Amino acid sequence: MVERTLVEALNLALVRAMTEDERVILYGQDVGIDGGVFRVSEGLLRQFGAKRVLDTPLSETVLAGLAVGLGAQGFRPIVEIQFDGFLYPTLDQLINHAARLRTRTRGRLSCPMVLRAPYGGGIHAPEHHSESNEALFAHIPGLRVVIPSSPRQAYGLLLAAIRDPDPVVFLEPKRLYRALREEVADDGASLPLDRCFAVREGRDVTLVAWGAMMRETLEAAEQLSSAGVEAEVIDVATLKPLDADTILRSVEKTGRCIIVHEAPLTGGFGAEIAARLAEHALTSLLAPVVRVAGYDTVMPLAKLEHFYMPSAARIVDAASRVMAYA
Amino acid sequence: MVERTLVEALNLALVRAMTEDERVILYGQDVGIDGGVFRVSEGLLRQFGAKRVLDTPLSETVLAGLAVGLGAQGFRPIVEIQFDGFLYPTLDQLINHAARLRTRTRGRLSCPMVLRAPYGGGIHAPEHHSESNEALFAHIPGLRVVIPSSPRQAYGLLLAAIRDPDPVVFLEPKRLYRALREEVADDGASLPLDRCFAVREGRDVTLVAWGAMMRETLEAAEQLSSAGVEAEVIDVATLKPLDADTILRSVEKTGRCIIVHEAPLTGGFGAEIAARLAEHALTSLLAPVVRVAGYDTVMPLAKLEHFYMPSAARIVDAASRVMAYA
Amino acid sequence: MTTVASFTITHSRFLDPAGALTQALPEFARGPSALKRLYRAMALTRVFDARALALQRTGRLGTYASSLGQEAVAVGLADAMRAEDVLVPSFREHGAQLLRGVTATELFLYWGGDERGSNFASAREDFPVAIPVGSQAPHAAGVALAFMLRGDQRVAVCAFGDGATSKGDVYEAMNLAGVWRLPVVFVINNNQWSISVPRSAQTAAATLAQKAVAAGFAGEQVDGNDVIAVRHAVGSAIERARGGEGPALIEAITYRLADHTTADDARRYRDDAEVSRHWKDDPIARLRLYLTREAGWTKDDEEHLLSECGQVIVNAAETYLAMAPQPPSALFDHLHASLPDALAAQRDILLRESDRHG
Amino acid sequence: MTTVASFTITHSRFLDPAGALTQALPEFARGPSALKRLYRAMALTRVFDARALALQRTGRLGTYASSLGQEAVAVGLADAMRAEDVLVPSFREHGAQLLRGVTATELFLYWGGDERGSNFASAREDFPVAIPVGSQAPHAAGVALAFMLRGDQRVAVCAFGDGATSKGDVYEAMNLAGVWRLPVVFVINNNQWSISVPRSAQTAAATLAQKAVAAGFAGEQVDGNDVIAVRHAVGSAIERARGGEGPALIEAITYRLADHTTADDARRYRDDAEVSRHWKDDPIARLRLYLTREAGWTKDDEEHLLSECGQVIVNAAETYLAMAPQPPSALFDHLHASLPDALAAQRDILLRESDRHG
Ligand SMILES: Cc1ncc(C[n+]2csc(CCOP(=O)(O)OP(=O)(O)O)c2C)c(N)n1
Ligand SMILES: Cc1ncc(C[n+]2csc(CCOP(=O)(O)OP(=O)(O)O)c2C)c(N)n1
Ligand SMILES: [Mg+2]
Ligand SMILES: [Mg+2]
Repeated sequence: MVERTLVEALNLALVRAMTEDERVILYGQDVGIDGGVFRVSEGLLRQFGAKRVLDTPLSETVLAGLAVGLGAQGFRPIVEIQFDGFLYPTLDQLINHAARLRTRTRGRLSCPMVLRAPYGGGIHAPEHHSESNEALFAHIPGLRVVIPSSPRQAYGLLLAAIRDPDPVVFLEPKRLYRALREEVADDGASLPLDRCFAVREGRDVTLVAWGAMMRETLEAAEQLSSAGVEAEVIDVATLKPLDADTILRSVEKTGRCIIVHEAPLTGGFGAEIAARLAEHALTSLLAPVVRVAGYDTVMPLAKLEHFYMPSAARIVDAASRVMAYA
Repeated sequence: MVERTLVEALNLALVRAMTEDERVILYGQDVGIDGGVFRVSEGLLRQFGAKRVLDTPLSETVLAGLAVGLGAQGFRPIVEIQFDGFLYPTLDQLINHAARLRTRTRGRLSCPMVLRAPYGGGIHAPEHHSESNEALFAHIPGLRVVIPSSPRQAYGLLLAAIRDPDPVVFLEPKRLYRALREEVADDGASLPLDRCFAVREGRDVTLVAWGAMMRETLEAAEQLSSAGVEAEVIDVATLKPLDADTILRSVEKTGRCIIVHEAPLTGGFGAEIAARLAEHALTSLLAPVVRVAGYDTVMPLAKLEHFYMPSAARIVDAASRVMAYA
Repeated sequence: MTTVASFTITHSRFLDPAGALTQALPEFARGPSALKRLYRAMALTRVFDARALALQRTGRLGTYASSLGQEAVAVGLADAMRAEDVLVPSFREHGAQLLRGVTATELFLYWGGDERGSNFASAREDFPVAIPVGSQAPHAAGVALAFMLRGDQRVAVCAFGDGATSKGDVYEAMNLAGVWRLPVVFVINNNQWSISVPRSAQTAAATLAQKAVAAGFAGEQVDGNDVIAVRHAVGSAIERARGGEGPALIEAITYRLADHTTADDARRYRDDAEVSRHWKDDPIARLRLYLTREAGWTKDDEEHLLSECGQVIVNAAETYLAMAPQPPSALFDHLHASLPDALAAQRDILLRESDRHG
Repeated sequence: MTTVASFTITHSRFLDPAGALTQALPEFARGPSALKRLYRAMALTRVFDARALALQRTGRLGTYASSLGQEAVAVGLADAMRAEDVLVPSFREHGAQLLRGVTATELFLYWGGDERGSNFASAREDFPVAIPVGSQAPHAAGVALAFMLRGDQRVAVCAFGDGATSKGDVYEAMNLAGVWRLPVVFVINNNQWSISVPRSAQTAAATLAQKAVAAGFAGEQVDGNDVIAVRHAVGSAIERARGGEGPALIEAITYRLADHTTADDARRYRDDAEVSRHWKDDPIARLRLYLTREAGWTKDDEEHLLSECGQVIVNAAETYLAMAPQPPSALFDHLHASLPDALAAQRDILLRESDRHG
């Protein structure tokens, strides 16, 4: 089997989805001849033509709103927003329309869109290109939020998102776009949209993360293992709806939980997970829950970025503190 | 002293702030001759003239962006967005500019704006007029989020928000606009922007809420009291930055905590508070934290609205369960 | 200095306020049947409006936006559409919705706060009311793009108010429609007020029709109190769009005779005298004068029509009032195509609560 | 059908690509000093650009957006401003920023990923670069509103690209500026590309200048490779705005000779031949031809200028490279005017972490 990067896996899923379902179209800025600024849609214009792959004007609001009209007409639009920091103009259409079209028409019309965007920091990108804003989307009723962390996941989850009959926000950790390769079978198999992935078993502490932070988290788990602490690692991946059960089951076993995310701490999605533990795992918890997260600051420009990003060392520290807790 | 409604208290604070500081101006749709659709700015146009009170075109994006330019020039703009459901087009300017202007220019420019909007459900309003979206704002670094729950609080907190040198989102629980009166001294005294209000003392369980939900929460506390359960009630009021200490201190005492909000459960601001408890109050907690919140659904239209809104009965139930926990 | 582009905006009408023809009638309006159809549709709209206000005043409807005086815009644009076209309305096109086959019962349901009102039994592809002003324009572009991509000979028709023309959404949608030559017709229902903000405070543009210049397609003004002019201009634009000639913008100039909504008191910001002045432009009276003079429309015809419309609306109101509310589970029923497992527990809480306290 | 409004868009230039005058020079450009000032500013910009690219290629600067070939737009608009006016730029007006007194060191800092680059020592009221396309237009309207409310005789000048004209923010800002007659001049740096999207795919509007028609004020086109034309048109618009005549829109037509940014490879989407063709429009060569012919500009002058500019930029780069980075506490230093208590604990964690692992 071929080893692929996350970008290649996304591309593969797009080709597969567009081949199997004529209703799937892709649009956004520079997704056509340029193949997207990260090349996720490389070759798609040539393969599927200008009626399936559309370069758009520079208008994020209408890109989101267009999907509501297309969705109502039975299309399955995939919208690419070029960077995380340019997602905000889509929120009005997402919240007021896309996520509630089915509800407000009692099922008569619906909006099976996938809104994709590269997301997160750590690549020394320009201002407004390194934002972690998943929590905003995860609070919107009627919307699914998905963040893959590996090429295989990216393939299976993107296929699932496209096939889902309702709107999905699909955030792609750009730091991982080309950071790793793994075998990805182009078998058309989707992954479930409401199950966390248990990616490492362990009895001592549960580490919960998603997206690019899976790297630091798994690295931390390795380091902890060398120190005799066996961490169970859960990749949330499908943030909304949240599969709290998988996390709760793990914490029932380990009694300890560290939640890791790149977004600012306050009101980040880690809060939701910690809240579920406070609600449903109190008797299992042997130590306080700890969130290792970005600070409640503006994402700094490149030169100070590394001070902002949660590190494996911070996760290890947190885990050590939690293990030492008595 | 005169008894005033929340609307009147806000009006009083606006008059006071505009009188004491020439840099304060107010603008929005229908804030002029109409006095705002809820009459919060009644009389201001007459008193301060068309250079201080400006009716605007129907353009929420530019209303938010305008404040960035005005703020950089030393004005203290107060922006009224007519309803909660029309706040979303302001998010881009709030996140990408207003909340980070000071950071990105190392203090050279700043944006002392107050963005006001009527907020929340329960008045049988039309579609998109009953939204509780405070969590979106509370996740934005550099932004303060304030939600008053009484006329006196509204007066003191609005003054504080206007005087604060940085951007504040000020959400006004419209269900309370005229629902109660209390004495409000027009003494120009502001209230602190980073302290929760302990509004009722009790030893058994801590109830945490804000905005219009304070009514149900206090009602629940009364009912619990009749049943012999003494609830401590904390009104968060200034959600961001969060005064977690006041909440933690209370829970250290009571060992039990119910968090109440109208917004959908998942990713609501209650999650942040529950997370703080899971992190910092584990040893004090005698029972699981419970959130009594809106469902993860679209806010229903008027006819089913009452099914969505958290009720005093739900809070009492939760408290009773928590008290019975062993 | 050379001139590189130039544009003109025209204004057209067929019937003046006295019901006199100002130019030869367009094709569709020759013979009385079309005009009587338009007249009936406007009359029905006005009866619907009156009933809605009455229901609201007696607490049986929520906040309601009357279309009094603006019936010609809604009716004219809807009459110009084919059944297979798609209407993407704002919240003041009751007349268009009724003509498209949305029932008065459905409209009452919606304005009464019941989602079932947007689950139209007919006009299944039409969009529901859009409350966030201008937010529907991108949807219309999306519908039109769907038509274009599929090669359908269909057109999306999008209506919004003068205030909406200040929204970036509307501009972005028009610009996109222009550059992709989408089969969509935008109709501005310029009732000269946006709650308390007059048209003159909304934009410095001399006409709203010229908003299309920025998007690179044609815009024109019509007398929005002349249903013939609206029907003609929108109809021509629709057929051009259907023929692949791209989008158009029609500004229909009318007047909001009523308060903005039942929650508004327009006397706070505009003179009664202004309103009275505009009553003489009433689109219904105007067409009645014409029909009376030219098509033998009699008092009897009028009474018969009004009582027929009254009956339709009364029946619709009764059906509406008799409907049992949705069950509480309706909150979850259409959130997703099928309810995710993770939400089942919340739904259970709701059902338990509503059993106990509901 | 009556005509109710009409509009024309004009295009103007003074210097053709061969450096020949096409009409009499405007007032400001008579005598060589102004033209030499403009020439120097363009040359400096190009030297800055080249150095920035070199720094980027060697890993000492982040992603960088070159303004190669577009110097006349930035320089012309900034030269037309008074010191007390306020510039609200996009991210490709390095030439304007330099002329306004922002130092090359500050620009390097910004593009090198250091917030201190936006804390200009001069031009303290100018806005920093705006990365979210078009998002700066509302700021310019706000600055202009501040001027108007205070009665200042000052003007805000806002620059953005052809792509930005598709954004609702830009439209809303222009519409507001129009209806309030704000003292703001919008300048479109139409370099004919928005990354890989050509101008023709951005809008059906025949000119971008006509975007102003929708906002109710004047728009005009100028040859954006003719710094005299840019300076003249923007200058006239600024003085009209200063005089209370309201906003204006100037479309300056130029060409992006470089890749979109250092992260882009324009060969994927446009022909080298197209780029080569546009080199003959080079604004710097054009003015040099004129100066050589009409103002005795010599090879020596040229060499002297280039070495002087080179020195300025080399020094600036050295200062930039020698600067110690900000301490980690910088993350919190300017978040609020004073750090809220609730954030002190987070700041402590940061400082501890950076001590240990930094
Ligand atoms: C985005 C948005 N902002 C504000 C409102 C509140 N509001 C409802 S209708 C209205 C005025 C709309 O004016 P116009 O577009 O002229 O339509 P009309 O009401 O006159 O039919 C306003 C401000 C809204 N519904 N949506
Ligand atoms: C709102 C927004 N969307 C997307 C981007 C990504 N992006 C950066 S520059 C650019 C093209 C801008 O084109 P134009 O306005 O013509 O300016 P130019 O780059 O040509 O100077 C895009 C799409 C962005 N910065 N902001
Ligand atoms: Mg109107
Ligand atoms: Mg460009």
